[in-house]
Amino acid sequence: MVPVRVQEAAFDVGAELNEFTDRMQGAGAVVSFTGLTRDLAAGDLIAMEIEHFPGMTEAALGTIREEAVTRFSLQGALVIHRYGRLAPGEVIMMVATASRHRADAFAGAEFLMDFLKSRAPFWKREITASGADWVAAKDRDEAALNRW
Amino acid sequence: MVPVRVQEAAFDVGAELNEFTDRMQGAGAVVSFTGLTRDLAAGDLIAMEIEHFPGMTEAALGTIREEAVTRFSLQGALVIHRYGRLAPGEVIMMVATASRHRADAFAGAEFLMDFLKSRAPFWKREITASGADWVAAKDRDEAALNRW
Amino acid sequence: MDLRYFAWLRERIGTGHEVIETEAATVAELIEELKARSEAHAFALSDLGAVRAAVDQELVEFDASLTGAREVALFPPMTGG
Amino acid sequence: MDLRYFAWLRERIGTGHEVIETEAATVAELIEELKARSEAHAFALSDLGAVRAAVDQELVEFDASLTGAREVALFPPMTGG
Repeated sequence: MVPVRVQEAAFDVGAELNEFTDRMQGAGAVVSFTGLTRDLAAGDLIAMEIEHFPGMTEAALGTIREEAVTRFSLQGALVIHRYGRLAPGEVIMMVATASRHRADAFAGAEFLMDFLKSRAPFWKREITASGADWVAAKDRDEAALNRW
Repeated sequence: MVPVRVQEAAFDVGAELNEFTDRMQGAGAVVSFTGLTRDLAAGDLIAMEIEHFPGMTEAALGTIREEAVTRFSLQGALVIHRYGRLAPGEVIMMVATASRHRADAFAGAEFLMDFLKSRAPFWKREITASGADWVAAKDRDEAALNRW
Repeated sequence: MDLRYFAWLRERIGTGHEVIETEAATVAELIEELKARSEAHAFALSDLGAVRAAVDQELVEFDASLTGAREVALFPPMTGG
Repeated sequence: MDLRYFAWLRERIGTGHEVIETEAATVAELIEELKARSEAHAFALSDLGAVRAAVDQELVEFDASLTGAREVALFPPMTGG
């Protein structure tokens, strides 16, 4: 199974998590994170559009994943991220990590998310009844990198 | 769906996670943790037996869950924990949390795990070729509570 | 009063459940009484650093009062998750 | 040199891809050249605090050298996850 996937198609988080876990022989802890399109502003989100930089996206995610695996002695790590047009409540992306002890699996997943958020070339745009707006990067997302 | 379950039967982590996520309308972040029986010592684990205190277990998990939901403004939290005899590699338990932002979902899941580990009445015994031994509580598990 | 034991405490005492009459005012007093009850009890309860207690299914410290208590459970540190 | 733009930078410049001749030694120099190219470029690149750059698909700072570079991408801060 390819541990980094960038795709337009929807995917089944539960099935991916089960398949990942089945392959992690000897791991005691598996952590997953799922990102969903929220109805962000005034409850009027029509769709979320995600643009990315084909080629660089896969490379950046691969690098971040390798760094997480090394740094937290993970037995495995999985990243799946979608692009294109998503409806409210749809799954945008997931990560999963496996390790012997729970602290590493949690830290590995948080590390992956923090770096993916500000270092992988994805840009989100919200389509609402009143128009389309690019999602602004948050200072706290950049600040989150400083803890690692 | 009952948010705290203590059961002998195996369960499907992926299916539970999907069902949980489907019910979390408006959440942007879902975190899951899965605990598996590792082959702990010299690779000779035959089985893991989990004893618990029926009645108190459900109450303790319920209290820990409520505390996590309140403390991290979670939109939902799920705890499933098995007891009885488990083979190596089997799922022991899972938690899942949902929140608007990822930091709360991660913190909520870690909080649940830390308290569940040392405050819910479960006791593990490893059955190996050389006999049966109760798993000793780890100082670091008790220490993990101090960060909250 | 109903007493419940779990894990190696249960194994060392030789039963998971017994009913006793006691005037103990606290968990600590109850444990002292139990240690006098048999060699098995004394052995099981010899290292109190490795013993935890619940009164009516709530975790408590050893100085917890037994006033109104119906059940006391004694067990090793928990190892769930 | 291949230039790629993404998100609102792409929208403001009006294209996601252009090919230019340049002698710029660094990303910063290239950006200054681009700002002189059209009003749309100048507007898109007016707030450099909101611009990020990748050279040959690797994130870099603005002082990064363009020696040997084949492609430069400019885009807003990323918002994945």
